[in-house]
Amino acid sequence: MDPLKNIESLAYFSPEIILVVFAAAVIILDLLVKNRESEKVAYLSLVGLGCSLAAILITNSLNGSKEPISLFFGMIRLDGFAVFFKILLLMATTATILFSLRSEELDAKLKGEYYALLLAITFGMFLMASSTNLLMIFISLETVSLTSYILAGFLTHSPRSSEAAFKYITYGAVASGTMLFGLSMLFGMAGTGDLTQISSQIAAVLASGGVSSLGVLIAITFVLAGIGYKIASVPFHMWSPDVYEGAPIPITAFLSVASKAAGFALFLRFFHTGFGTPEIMQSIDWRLLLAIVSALTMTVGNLAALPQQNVKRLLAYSSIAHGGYLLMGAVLLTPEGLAAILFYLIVYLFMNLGAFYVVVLIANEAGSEMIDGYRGLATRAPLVAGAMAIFLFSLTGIPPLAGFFGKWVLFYAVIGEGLYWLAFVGLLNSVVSLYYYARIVKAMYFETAEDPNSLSFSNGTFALLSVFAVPTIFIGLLNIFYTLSDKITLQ
Amino acid sequence: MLLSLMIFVPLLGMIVVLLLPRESEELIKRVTLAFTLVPLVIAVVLFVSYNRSTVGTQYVVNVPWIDAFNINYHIGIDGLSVTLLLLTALLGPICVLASWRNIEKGIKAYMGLFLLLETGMLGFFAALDLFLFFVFFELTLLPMYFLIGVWGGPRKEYAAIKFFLYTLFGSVLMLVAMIAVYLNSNVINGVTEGVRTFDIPTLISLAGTEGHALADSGFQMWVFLGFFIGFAVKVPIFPFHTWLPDAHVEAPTAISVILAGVLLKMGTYGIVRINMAMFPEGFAIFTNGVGFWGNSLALLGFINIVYGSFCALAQTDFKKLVAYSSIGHMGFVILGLAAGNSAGINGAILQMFNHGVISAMLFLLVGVLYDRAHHREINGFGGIGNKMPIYTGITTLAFMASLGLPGLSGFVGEALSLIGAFQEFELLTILSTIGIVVGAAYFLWTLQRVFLGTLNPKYEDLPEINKREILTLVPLGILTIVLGIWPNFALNMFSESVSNLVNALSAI
Amino acid sequence: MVVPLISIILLCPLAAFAIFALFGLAKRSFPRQDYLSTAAMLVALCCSLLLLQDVVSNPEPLTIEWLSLGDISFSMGFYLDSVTVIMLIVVTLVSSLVHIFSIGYMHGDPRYPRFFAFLSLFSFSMLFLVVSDNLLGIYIGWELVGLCSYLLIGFWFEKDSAANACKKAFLTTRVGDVGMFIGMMMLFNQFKTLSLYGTDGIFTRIADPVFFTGDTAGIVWLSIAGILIFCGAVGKSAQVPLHTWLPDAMEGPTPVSALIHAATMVAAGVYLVARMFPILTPTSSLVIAYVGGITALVAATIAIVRFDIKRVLAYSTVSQLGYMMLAIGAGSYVAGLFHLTTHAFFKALLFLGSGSVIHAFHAMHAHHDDEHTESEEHEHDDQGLVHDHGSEIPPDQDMRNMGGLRRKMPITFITMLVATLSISGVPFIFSGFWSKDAILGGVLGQAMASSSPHYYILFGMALLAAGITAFYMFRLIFMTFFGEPRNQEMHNMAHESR
Amino acid sequence: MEFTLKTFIFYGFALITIGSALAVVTVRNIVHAAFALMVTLFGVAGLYVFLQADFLAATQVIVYVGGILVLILFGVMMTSGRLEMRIHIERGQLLLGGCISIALLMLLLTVIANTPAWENLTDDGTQLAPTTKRIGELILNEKFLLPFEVVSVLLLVALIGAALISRKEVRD
Amino acid sequence: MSLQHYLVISSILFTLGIFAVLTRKNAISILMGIELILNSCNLNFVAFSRFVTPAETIVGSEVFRFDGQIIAIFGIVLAAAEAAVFLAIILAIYREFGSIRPDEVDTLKG
Repeated sequence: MDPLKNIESLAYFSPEIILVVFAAAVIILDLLVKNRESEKVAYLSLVGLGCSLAAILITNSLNGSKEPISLFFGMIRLDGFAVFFKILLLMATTATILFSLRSEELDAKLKGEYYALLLAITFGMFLMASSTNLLMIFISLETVSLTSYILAGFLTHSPRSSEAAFKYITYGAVASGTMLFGLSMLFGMAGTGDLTQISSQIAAVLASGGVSSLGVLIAITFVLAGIGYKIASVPFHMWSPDVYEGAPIPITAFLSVASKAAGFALFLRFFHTGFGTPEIMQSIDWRLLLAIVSALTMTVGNLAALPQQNVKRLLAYSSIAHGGYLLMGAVLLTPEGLAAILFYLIVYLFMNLGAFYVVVLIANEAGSEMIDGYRGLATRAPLVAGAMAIFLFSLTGIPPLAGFFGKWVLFYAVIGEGLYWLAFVGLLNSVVSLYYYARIVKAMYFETAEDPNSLSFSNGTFALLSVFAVPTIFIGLLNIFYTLSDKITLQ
Repeated sequence: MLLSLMIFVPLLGMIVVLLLPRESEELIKRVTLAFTLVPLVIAVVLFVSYNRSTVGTQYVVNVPWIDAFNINYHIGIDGLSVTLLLLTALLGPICVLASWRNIEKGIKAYMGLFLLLETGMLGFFAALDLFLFFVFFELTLLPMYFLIGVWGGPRKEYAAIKFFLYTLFGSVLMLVAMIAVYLNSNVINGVTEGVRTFDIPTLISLAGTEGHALADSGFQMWVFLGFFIGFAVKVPIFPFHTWLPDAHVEAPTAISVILAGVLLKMGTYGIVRINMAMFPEGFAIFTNGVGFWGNSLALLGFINIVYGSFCALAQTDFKKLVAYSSIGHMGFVILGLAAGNSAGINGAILQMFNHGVISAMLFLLVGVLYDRAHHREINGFGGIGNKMPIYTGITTLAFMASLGLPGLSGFVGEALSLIGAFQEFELLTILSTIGIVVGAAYFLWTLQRVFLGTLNPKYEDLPEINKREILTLVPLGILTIVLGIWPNFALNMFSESVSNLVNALSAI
Repeated sequence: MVVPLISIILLCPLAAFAIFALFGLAKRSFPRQDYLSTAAMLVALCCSLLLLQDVVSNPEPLTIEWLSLGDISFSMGFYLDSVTVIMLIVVTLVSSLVHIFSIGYMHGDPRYPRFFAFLSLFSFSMLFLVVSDNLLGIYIGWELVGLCSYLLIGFWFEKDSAANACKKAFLTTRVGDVGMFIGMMMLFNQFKTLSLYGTDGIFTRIADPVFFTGDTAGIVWLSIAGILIFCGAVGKSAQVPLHTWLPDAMEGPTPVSALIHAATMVAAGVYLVARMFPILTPTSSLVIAYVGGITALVAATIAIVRFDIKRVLAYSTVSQLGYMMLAIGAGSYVAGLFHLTTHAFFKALLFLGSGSVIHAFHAMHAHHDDEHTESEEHEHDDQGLVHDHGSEIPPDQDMRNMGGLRRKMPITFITMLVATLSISGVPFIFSGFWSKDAILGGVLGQAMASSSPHYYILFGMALLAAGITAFYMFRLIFMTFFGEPRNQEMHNMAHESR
Repeated sequence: MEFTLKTFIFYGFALITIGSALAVVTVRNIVHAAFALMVTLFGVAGLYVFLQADFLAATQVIVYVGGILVLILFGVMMTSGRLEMRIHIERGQLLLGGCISIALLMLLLTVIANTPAWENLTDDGTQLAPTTKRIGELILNEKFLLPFEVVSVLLLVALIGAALISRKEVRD
Repeated sequence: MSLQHYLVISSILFTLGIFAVLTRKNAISILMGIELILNSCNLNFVAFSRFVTPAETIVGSEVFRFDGQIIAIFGIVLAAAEAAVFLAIILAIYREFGSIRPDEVDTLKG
């Protein structure tokens, strides 16, 4: 189908429009309500997210043929892949807003701007998941990045939040600049910015000898700097521990899940649609490069996580490692690999957000982000400790928790392509990761607290906790989530 | 249906226990006991009603689970699994009874985790789908980790994480091998056709099909290794054994019982069920192949026997001694399995069951002593035979069974394993008999140091073993004697399945 | 009649033990365990005597399948020939006597019922060993008697020496047993069965000339298997080099020494080798004969220099067992078994007699033990009692404390003298002469027949050992019963057993 | 290539651009660096003119020189307490950075040299039409409407964010 | 004045930008380096637009080559936005730490 023109596209663009409208509405409402009632703003933004979800479902059903549609002259594309990520991102944002409502660290700061920024960044991520044009890719990435910088530095009275923002933007700006340079090179080689055409164009010039494979590889590497930065892959991961540690916990959770998911959406679309064709693969096998990056990413993430004392920082490294696992799937270019990534992202969403939620709760109640602060949690707050243990073991990949099934589909896909070495590295990393996750469990269960008073939480807290914990237990055991990804392809 | 009920009743029990109020400890214990008795009853029913004359699996349930990977909830029992199910189900209530008084904190969580553990173990022995098999295999890890880590001894954290890491390392290799098997399960003569499968019986028959990718001996060798290392950690086979003494020493009594009684058997069961049945070519490479690796499996068995026995001899911690003796005794299992003939395999399986019973007794006995004296230093006792005659009597029975005294069950398994192994590896088997002598040495020495000689004045008032403790020991003691006198009682459960296996192995 | 009789013989002692064990679990004991066990033994004795009339020359074994594993199976069964029945009678008779003796001897011991239970278990195991028709059954009985020996030697386990001795006994015999087990495995590997008799039995097949058609390799492994099986006997029958446990085993109560370590268990080794005679090749026979000869000589020489009355008897036992082995090694296994039977009686007699002597001194011993601790440095304490600290001989067993007892204990004296004359082989009226003569004759005959120098050497060793035997036995008699009392106080208190 | 006035001017612009950029990264005084940057930006604008991108050249001057550079100068003044605003440079880091940069440059030049598709594309002197109107159409009505709208959101976010972060917090 | 001239210039600018980021110990200098990088990218785009992309012809002889140019326009806008946020963060940093040297703003460590 030909790309739709601007006005025709608007209907399919409604989820994004709703987000922007609500972002504006949130800002306006913020001016109207008193400081005490700032929760209303949060609820409004939740409504916005809900409307957006409804719009996604409606537009999806509007498109009866389920064929991918190109919108706005091919700037973005609406397909199952994009829809999947949009829903995933909406869930992550919803969770983040709920976390923020309960986070004492953000309490004084909860202004309309905060929620507006969250809506805006979701908007940017939607675009990341659906961009099919080099310019759109860059703009959406920048939208997300800029908003992330602001959110990371949102606690202006906290030095470490500012520091996080500073490091984030320093690394981020260089990375995006590098990426833009790479994009310009690709643009110069292909003569077009349209991702769908780039593939055939580059293949043509490669075949005619107009471009050396080295040149394409360098360009890809430059682009990878930007995307790799977003998904925190080695060697563009340096920012992430500092930023994760410094940023407010809900934002850390958001960055580690949503930002990473959006990054992977972009990554997959860019590499699969743009450079995954057999013609290109013939001359440039960038997969080996990525496989090595993937192996390094998980190894570095896991090894660096081992000695950490700060749970937030530990989870930051853990999320680097998980990025590495996900990259394995991205290397493959097979439907199995794609399905594995999608499934893993669902699982990762629940278990990682759940873990961060517990971090929020403990930071609120026990006032500590350090592992020592988790001592004796099993007796002080048995349910929270139990949920945390579930999340952590799921992150490790222990059956019957969902994390295991996520890893299972990933390794299955990897081995299916014959990359035994990569699977081995990944699996050994899982074993290593057990050690540091278990340290938190050890503190919670095997050690006794200095302050034996039990912590009390509201029923809402437990409800939200179970929203994450229950899927973490059951997703893998149910049939439906495996078949879900059958419908989503990138070709 | 009966089988599924048996597997999931403990899980249901866990939920029930978790819903009970934390304060009503007696109620929790009773409920747990009830929920562990149900599987026992079912296991006995299965054991009795199992048709011993046929080879195939019985009580089969096969329903789709994860369609995307053609994973089924496929369970069923053959003679081997029903025997181990009985063992597991028997140890369940015994362990609950053994935990009755000496678990001081968090009884609710303890019992809940224990029930979860039992589901994992029962499911493992009944699973006939490779994926399900793996999931159940791993399902035992989590509860075990907590049970050791929370209720363990002074170095519990270290022991728990070591146990966890070792086993996880092994299962990771297993996972790779499992995926490889799955991926090759629809490749015949280089052509991919049909759907892939995890179904163990199907895979076994495919692996015997000429030209099938699974039947390729090079492939089988690697896959065999993957699975083998996974199971070897669990057994544990030297050099993957170092987690075991730590775990045993730190774990509470009942958990040691489960660990030695059932968890170690999971490793050897896996070797029989997967490695030998599915990869006979690979098995042949490591048992009667050529070159350096030719006899490696038997060699490992031998090392286990001798190393375990000598280490046990050097221990002064009662529990550690029993733990090392476990390593030694599992060596006989490996040796018997490596023989690959009917005497060897039957002996090995019988030894699995017997060791389950006997080591359970030993750990219970250690626990009884520890509860009274609060230490386990062998040299710190002496002469208590006079104070605790019944305890001494039962201990002597257990020791004698463990050191392979004829007339008690330990002998039959050991002897059959050795007789089988001798037909294949004469020298190694002869050398392995060192283990018998050393086994007698450390047990007798322990008996002497703890029970004989003059009474250590510290233990003037040592109370005799109580009724509840006797109740936990008597069923095991009876089994030890009955199986020693009439081993066919267990052997004819699985001898048909084994001869089937032997035929398959000898066809290579 | 055979099956019920054998069943009764086996079950009676077993039941006696089982009753003890069941009561034990309930933390009490059967009211009269002593009478129960003794009665069980007497019943077994009567049944054994009844069996005498059922013995046929070449009987079929009575078997049931014990284990079947597809291609292989193990059976359990009984085999009754004259040898078996003789052994049955010996065992039950000696055992009954020991039971009766123990009722008085062990009276007042805190673990009195347990003693009888263990005796019953021992008797059962021994009988099981004797009647089994296959190696596996023999091995099972074999190990069980080892266990009972362990339990009985360590009966007074509060004594560290007893605790050490029982462990030593079990371990040492275990070493031999492992050898036997390997031998069994070798035989199983060849014959795919462990049954000895019957159409598929090892003996039947080995007698088949087809089996050894010029196959020297076959002979070699059979020799090795024979020697390995003999290893078991080396352990149990205390042959050199595994003989060290037997003297230590005298730490057990004297009835135990009489029953197990003189009459029955140690003889089991001889019985085993005699049973396995058909598979012995010339090479293995020679090895057996040498081990037996060396044992006979070495043990006899050691016995000369001992002062502990029970140890002298123990070394004497070892020496006599060596004799029996020598006989079997020389091919005259009938002579060996004959000597076994005679030895069982006269050695039991000697042990019980010595027990009587020791019992007579026992009260003294208890009295002295209290003071003993304060004066450990002295060779002779103030009352002139010899305390040999080096070898830790209990004073009531030290012959240096005895002497002149023939007037005090005439009955004991006469019975022991008779037994001594018998063991020394005084011609014509004593059983020991006939059996020893048969052995010496057998060895000489073998030497002439095979014309190999080995058997001449062995014959010489046997003669020498016989001489030494007479010497140390009379030394024992003279030190104990003749001369002047070396310790007047103890002498005064001595009396006949009641 | 003919050495005409046009080429002379081109090389002049190129040299000014590169030279001033070099100054930006080497000068020790931050204000000097800022002014050097201004020169660079002008130089790039000049190059845009050579590429016949008239609207872009104007934008470059207005946005960069008029906006960003002023912003940077504000930043300099607000953060540097003293007039002597020296930039600290470590020798080791300088060396390392230099090596990396030179390697990078070599890599890029290799790529440029090894890309035949980019060779021999000289300015044919075709006079292109003025671009402003067409750019307006493209951005506001045609292909680039979506990016334009998205960028407006982005600018809004940047506006809010910058205000939020830089404002003085009243601590309570 | 071939394409390669422009490419070489932009490559040098890019490299100098990277060099500044790597060596300068002042947040604002780093920002300047980033601006250099972005300028080099824009120059690339415009140059490619001029030489490589196919021309679109509207109404007779008027010839336009646009895509790259418009990307460059957006590039400039994004650079401006980024600079604004960057400077805002620099101000915040200066307020909290009294310094804008990256090596002094480094309290978060593993």
